[in-house]
Amino acid sequence: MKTVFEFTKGMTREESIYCPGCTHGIAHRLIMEVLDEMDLLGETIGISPVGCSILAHRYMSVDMCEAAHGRAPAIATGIKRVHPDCTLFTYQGDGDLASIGTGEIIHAAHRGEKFTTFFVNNAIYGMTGGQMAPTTLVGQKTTTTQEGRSELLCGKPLRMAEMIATIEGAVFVERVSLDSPSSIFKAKKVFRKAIEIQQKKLGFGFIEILSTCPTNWGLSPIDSMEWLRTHMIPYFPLGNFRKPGDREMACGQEMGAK
Amino acid sequence: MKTVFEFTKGMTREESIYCPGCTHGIAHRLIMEVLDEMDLLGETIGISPVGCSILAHRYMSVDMCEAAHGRAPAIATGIKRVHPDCTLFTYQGDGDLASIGTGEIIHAAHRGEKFTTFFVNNAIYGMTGGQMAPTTLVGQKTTTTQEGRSELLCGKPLRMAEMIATIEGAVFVERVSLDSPSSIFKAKKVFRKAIEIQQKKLGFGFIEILSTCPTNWGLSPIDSMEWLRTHMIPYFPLGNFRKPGDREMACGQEMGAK
Amino acid sequence: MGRGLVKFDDERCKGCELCVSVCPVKIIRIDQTKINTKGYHAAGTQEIEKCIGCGNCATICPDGAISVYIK
Amino acid sequence: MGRGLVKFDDERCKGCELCVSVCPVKIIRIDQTKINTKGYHAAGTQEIEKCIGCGNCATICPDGAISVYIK
Amino acid sequence: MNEKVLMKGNEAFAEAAIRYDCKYYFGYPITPQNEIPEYMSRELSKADGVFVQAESELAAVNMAYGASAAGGRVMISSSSPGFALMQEGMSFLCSVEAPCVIINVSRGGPGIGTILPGQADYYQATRGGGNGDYHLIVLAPASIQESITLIGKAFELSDQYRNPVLILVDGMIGQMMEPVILPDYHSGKQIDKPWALTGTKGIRPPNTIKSVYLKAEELEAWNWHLLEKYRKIIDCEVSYETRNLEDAEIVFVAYGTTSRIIREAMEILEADHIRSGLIRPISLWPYPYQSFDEMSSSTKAVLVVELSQGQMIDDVKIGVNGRFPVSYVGRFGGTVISPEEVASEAKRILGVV
Amino acid sequence: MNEKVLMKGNEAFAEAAIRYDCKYYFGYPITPQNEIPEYMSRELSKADGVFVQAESELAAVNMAYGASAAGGRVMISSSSPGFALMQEGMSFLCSVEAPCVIINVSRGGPGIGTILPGQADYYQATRGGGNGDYHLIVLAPASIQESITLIGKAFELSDQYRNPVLILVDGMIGQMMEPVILPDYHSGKQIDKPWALTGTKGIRPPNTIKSVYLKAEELEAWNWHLLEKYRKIIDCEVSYETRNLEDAEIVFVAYGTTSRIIREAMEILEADHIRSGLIRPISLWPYPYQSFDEMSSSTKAVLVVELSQGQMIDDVKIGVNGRFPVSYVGRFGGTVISPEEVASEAKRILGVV
Amino acid sequence: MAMHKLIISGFGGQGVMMMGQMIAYAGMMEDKHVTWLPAYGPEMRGGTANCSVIVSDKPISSPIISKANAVVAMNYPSLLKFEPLVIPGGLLFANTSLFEETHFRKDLVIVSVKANDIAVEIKNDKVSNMVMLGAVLSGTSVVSRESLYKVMEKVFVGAKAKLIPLNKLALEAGFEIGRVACAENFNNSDF
Amino acid sequence: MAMHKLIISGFGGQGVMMMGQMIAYAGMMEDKHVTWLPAYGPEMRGGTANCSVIVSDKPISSPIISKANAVVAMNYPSLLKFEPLVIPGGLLFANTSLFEETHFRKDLVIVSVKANDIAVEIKNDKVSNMVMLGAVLSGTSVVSRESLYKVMEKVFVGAKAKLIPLNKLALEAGFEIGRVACAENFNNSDF
Ligand SMILES: Cc1ncc(C[n+]2csc(CCOP(=O)(O)OP(=O)(O)O)c2C)c(N)n1
Ligand SMILES: Cc1ncc(C[n+]2csc(CCOP(=O)(O)OP(=O)(O)O)c2C)c(N)n1
Ligand code: SF4
Ligand code: SF4
Ligand code: SF4
Ligand code: SF4
Ligand code: SF4
Ligand code: SF4
Ligand SMILES: [Mg+2]
Ligand SMILES: [Mg+2]
Repeated sequence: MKTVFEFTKGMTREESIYCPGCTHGIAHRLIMEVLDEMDLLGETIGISPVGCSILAHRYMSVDMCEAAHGRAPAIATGIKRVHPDCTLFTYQGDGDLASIGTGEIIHAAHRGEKFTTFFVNNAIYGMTGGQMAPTTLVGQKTTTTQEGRSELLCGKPLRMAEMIATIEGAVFVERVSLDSPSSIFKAKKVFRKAIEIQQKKLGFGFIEILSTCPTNWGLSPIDSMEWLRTHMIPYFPLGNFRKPGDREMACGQEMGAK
Repeated sequence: MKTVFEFTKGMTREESIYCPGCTHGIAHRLIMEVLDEMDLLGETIGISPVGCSILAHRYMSVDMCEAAHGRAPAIATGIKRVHPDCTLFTYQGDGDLASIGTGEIIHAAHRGEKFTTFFVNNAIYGMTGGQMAPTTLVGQKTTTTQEGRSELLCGKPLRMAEMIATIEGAVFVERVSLDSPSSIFKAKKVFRKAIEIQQKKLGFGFIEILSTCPTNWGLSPIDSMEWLRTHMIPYFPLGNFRKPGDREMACGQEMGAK
Repeated sequence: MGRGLVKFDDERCKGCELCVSVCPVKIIRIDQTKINTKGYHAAGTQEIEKCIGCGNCATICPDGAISVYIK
Repeated sequence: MGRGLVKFDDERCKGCELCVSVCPVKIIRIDQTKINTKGYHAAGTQEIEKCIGCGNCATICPDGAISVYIK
Repeated sequence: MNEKVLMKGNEAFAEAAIRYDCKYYFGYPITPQNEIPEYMSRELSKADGVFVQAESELAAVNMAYGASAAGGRVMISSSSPGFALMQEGMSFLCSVEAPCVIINVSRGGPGIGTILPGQADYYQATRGGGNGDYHLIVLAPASIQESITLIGKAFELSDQYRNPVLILVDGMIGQMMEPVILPDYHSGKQIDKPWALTGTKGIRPPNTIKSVYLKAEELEAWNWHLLEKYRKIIDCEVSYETRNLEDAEIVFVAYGTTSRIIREAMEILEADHIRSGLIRPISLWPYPYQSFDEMSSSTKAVLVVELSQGQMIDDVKIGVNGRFPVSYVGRFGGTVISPEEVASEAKRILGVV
Repeated sequence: MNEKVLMKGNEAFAEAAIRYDCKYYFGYPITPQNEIPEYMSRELSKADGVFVQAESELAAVNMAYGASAAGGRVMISSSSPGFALMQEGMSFLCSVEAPCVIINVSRGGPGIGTILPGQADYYQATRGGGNGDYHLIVLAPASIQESITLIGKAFELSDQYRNPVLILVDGMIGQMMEPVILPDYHSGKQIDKPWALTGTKGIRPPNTIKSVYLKAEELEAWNWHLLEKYRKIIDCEVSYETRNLEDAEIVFVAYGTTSRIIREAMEILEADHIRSGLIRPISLWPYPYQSFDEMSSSTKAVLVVELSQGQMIDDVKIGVNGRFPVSYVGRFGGTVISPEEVASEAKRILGVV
Repeated sequence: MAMHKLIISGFGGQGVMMMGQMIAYAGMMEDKHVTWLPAYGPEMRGGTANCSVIVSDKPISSPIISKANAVVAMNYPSLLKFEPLVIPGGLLFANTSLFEETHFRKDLVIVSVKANDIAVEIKNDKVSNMVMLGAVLSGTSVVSRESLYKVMEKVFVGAKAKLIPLNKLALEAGFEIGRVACAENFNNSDF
Repeated sequence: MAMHKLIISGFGGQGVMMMGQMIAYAGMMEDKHVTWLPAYGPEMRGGTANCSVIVSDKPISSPIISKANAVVAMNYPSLLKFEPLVIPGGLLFANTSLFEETHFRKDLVIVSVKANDIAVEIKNDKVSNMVMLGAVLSGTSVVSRESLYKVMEKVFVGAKAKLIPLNKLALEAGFEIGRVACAENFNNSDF
């Protein structure tokens, strides 16, 4: 009998408090599968954010610490100085990373910190009950945009991957999605690549993971996956935005020429 | 007798405490000239930063307030809500805007705030005595990079204009320089355009102004201008990065296609 | 195509139905009669003999409730 | 080209020499003999009749110490 | 008078602010106060106001500063760690004399802690973590109704003294529903703000709002100005409630949520023929030190009850000034003390077991 | 013993830290402490350490947390408003028990204020602006030499109690040069940190460093653990210096810079045959309340001298507990009080004019 | 005694918050002191919801309930969580549409209500909460049926007004069940 | 009295900080209590620099000088700023290479030193600060010449050691000027 799929030993057996169908569980598992397959569990340190995944350390079977809201990249910076050879990741939501923690993530990229950030973009503040995030789509209803996000009042959503890709120190930037088994397979490959690049100490790695929040979107898990495909992906295009060896400054120079 | 140049009444007659040859004085004057010529002095509110230009309000003859270090864009956001029709600007250094105030500037752009930011990039922390800024060039000596900024330890400098230009709400983004009379003329035109765009309430306007800090660079004012030309401009290319009417998302979409 | 074997851990299942939606042979159902201690109706297979062992269900399960084998 | 007239406000001048460096007809010098109350040697013109009134000097002066007119 | 309505604390705070003519609200989500920004995002624009969701608490407090500097009536709110991030802002607001009302719906700490109720932000509120000499006016209501009243007062004091005013409540008051009577619309007293940034319109010299003073003498003079203001506030704005001080054997000192629990504890003691009294500070700064002068010679002990490890006890000791023994009982970390626990601690102290 | 050297305060702090085996420093520029990061940027790598210039004070304190969580010996430094921005971080560090040494080279406030010396960060240091119940150990040296000693002690206490330790000095001590004797290299005592994040190496279960406690009971239990630690620190780590308490008519209470000025004031008074004494708290938390028990019946008054509007006076009142009249004199906003001013205030209080 | 302490719990979407609020609202209309407190906390993740309601003749100190006179469990996880909080001799309202009537504590008065089944009978699954509410009213007399009808008129306004008859029907059905269940072994007036 | 309070001021680049530090260093070597405090503050903008030095037999309370025994003004703006701080009868060392010897306070002992001119004579403009330092030593005897030479040997090490003779020369020159200037109207020993 061949094993097609067994729950990775990178995860504890602790049952999660996530809502039914929440993709945080998938993202967690993929990271830990990759680390397990690369035999890095014993070398890994992770940081859970303030957000629904605040208890990620309960589920992931590696050394971990909690971060104050938004500060995980600064904490990672400190950890990497002490253990330059460890495998280090932050796991952050869109409120945590793209709002309160903007400065920390930009400057981790700026310094070319040698760790990997898994950025879970579910277009909403999950933990606090569904407020607008910087990645909330125009028209999307949240508890602080009850008529739908207005471009006039709140602007258009931030595309973090694109922004981070303008920073020299961010050597690997890619956006993936978790909406289907095939997307999940692709995502896992990207995760693996990011960890490999970290091992080579080339610079900062950033993976934006399009995710769902069935509870605060007010949709069933299945409908949430569909909404992700039909609404999020068109605005947040999947793909690689930066990889080692890309011409310096993919974006700016070109525009500077105008 | 025709007047070619007289000191604008947009400036007070207060003598500045800037070091000899510091371009802050030029930047101040240009802004106030534009506002004066557009007859906006009575409608304008400005915000001085924490940095050498902390006393900008002493020199500029308009209503102004001080900001805590880095927070000017948030303050401007508050002011604009109370006076949506005023002409509003922040004036910020590279430590203020590109380091501690990263979150505030990114999110002012994200919301598409209807004010104008003058970003004085002199590649150093002037006021505190010459520490490395996020825009300090690789190899540049500062009091915290006494052997010159190391790419390995500190990354490559942040290009703020390029980064801000990836944000939808930033409808006008341009980089200018103050190194010569002709650059100064060009800069002034750009300042004017930015204020006009603000008046049309199209979104956030961002002008990066390449500047000097003779004192902390350890160069004469004249040599500083030369250094700006030969070292800064090659890394921080001048030009427009975003203007109203540009295709949505100048940078990201293209890359997303990869 | 081989013959798949799928095991569900009822206690971990939250009845989200994501596995249901991705099974190419549509053999997964939520069992409305079973209820686990967390209060959820758990997923399970009908006609397991149709399973092709593709692993889709386990891949998308957010709660690690599924294991897949090929006999 | 018209004939320029340049006025320096000695008290505002900080002797930075930027004006010196941009005058196309090279008529601006720092006067090492004068010293203002801030302790700086102030700039001034020699051979003012050569001034073309281009305004370069005033444009680059960070301290608003220069006015330029054309007669 | 308006009709009694059943409202959630947080929503009542928001609605009260609107009725007291708050026009600008800036906030960042944090439990247990999210209903405030949510309510404001929905209702403030209907009252001609503006809601902005800030990118962080730092941004929120600085947006508030901007709107205040521009002459607007502003409120912000947060919960414990979010308020911690505003400490530089608090010092700054005080230094530039920017009026502003802040609500801290506090939780159990330290660090991230829990979102359940706590009173361990007393130091944070009354001593602050900003730099330099400054004071927030701090008001601590014990019910939703009182919160409404104090929010109105907060806007008034804030404008009058040009100083931020903090309303310190906890998650319990923020989350619960109680029947309340709301004030009328436009209940807010307005005053002129000639110092505000409006643009000169060419008719007055520029207004400058500044915090930096390069010369020590200037800064000291400015500090004297502030100190005189603080002294005036101390003279005029102390507020507190007392019960049964005349013949109490033991006097409880408690504010907010805890003071409600004390009332039940007092009943338990009364049933056991033990006379107890209560001092309930309403203004935490300025602190009602003088309330302790009202204590009688029948009193044998003072018992401070807090949902913290004992923070207000400092002020109680200063107020009591050695005249009575002072002790403390409390629970913390999101747990709420019961009236029974309080009563039995009182009995222990009095030696009646 | 090493040779006497002439060193600037800030540089001596940095060099001392290196010699006590500090290996990680994170900082953001702010006057009057810039020589610390500058020195560290130059010298720390030579001692096998790492310097990182953080993008902000928020980032700095969180980098420190990361390095500390990873088992490193860490120092950060800032000045008043920069430290205000670290308040959330301080509460967090205490909640997760992360050792760390922080230096606040304080300035005149509030707000941006001035970079000249001030002692108005006493509340900020001892009461904090973070949320919840937590305490920093706070040490206040009065000279560069004492700073060096206390930095060494700070690292030890910090590791021993797993708690941040704050060194509170002001711009004067940070900027001046005085002759000092430095400790030897590797003077830092090291202890095991089995709790640190290192990667499990497959040989132990994962370590978790956490601040959040979803359940009130868990958080309360954790708070009890912390409270017991704080009580132990209060029992063991109080430190202070006294002078002439036996026969002083007036007792000064002052720390840091101000205590130096008092010594001169005491000489002036002595010349006028007025006996004065001094209590100089060295640990500001835990506060040396017991020092006031050493006062004698000859004492008529206690005079607190601060470069603030009077902040430590709270603790003095708590310590004195009504036994003597307590008053305050001070200057603030960057001005430094003179010995003459202190002496004449003392005379005024004693009624000798 | 004149202090009712109720915990009402179930899945999100079952209308448990609404039940609690209606009781509190009715209490207010009867000029009683009332408090309502939602469970707020991370336990919201996972979709369970609950609230605590106190209705009393005298001012209420804390709205937090550590010992409840009655608990309503609209689903099984709620039963597990809140049954232990009922005082001995207190009431347990169990929605036995969703779980078996087994293993209940022996020292409680059990009111078993097949709320969903009854709601379906009335032709609307959505009103299962009203069925249960009816049972709670007759079981505890925390507030009167009349007050609750008044509340309905305040709550269901505009387009929703047409829902009143349906809701009344549901409430009546539940009330009857509660009455019967409590009749023998429980005396309302001393609760 | 045994407490010397000096303020030394000039342009950045004139070596005024160094002058102050050398005095403090020499004081330390004489086992005196010493403090040195740079002007730190926004007044740094504009290129002026100054420091305060105290050398004393007993512990020094505050290094801040509000009343100076002596002020060194290496340029004109410094003169304007610090002349007012000298105590009546105190010393003013004025670098009259850079400004005219007019308008000085009448109640001070003026030591006029053309420091730059003399330095140029010694063939190195850079040592104008050493010239002035020499004058200060003879004018105030704050520390001995011998101590200062020892300091030089500690400070100018390695490649810089070859600068010692030049600096000594400059110091001597200044010392002589100070001696002459102070000879008649000033008694060092009671300063
Ligand atoms: C300083 C601070 N501000 C605010 C909060 C409240 N808070 C907790 S989680 C969160 C955001 C959660 O959203 P996101 O980061 O998108 O994560 P998600 O829950 O969606 O996975 C916020 C604002 C906090 N804990 N600390
Ligand atoms: C919270 C806080 N952190 C740090 C400082 C110290 N500080 C003052 S100005 C400044 C940076 C100045 O650099 P920049 O913004 O580039 O302006 P410049 O002086 O170069 O014009 C810093 C870090 C401060 N005042 N407040
Ligand atoms: S609230 Fe949203 S993000 Fe959080 S656990 Fe539930 S579904 Fe997931
Ligand atoms: S330090 Fe630099 S930026 Fe500041 S005033 Fe001087 S030259 Fe200008
Ligand atoms: S392994 Fe594939 S075929 Fe078998 S149950 Fe799962 S999804 Fe269906
Ligand atoms: S995906 Fe997993 S949790 Fe969801 S229903 Fe299927 S087995 Fe259950
Ligand atoms: S106006 Fe032109 S020509 Fe005349 S002095 Fe100035 S720079 Fe020279
Ligand atoms: S540019 Fe202005 S300040 Fe500089 S030397 Fe010329 S006149 Fe003087
Ligand atoms: Mg999110
Ligand atoms: Mg700069």
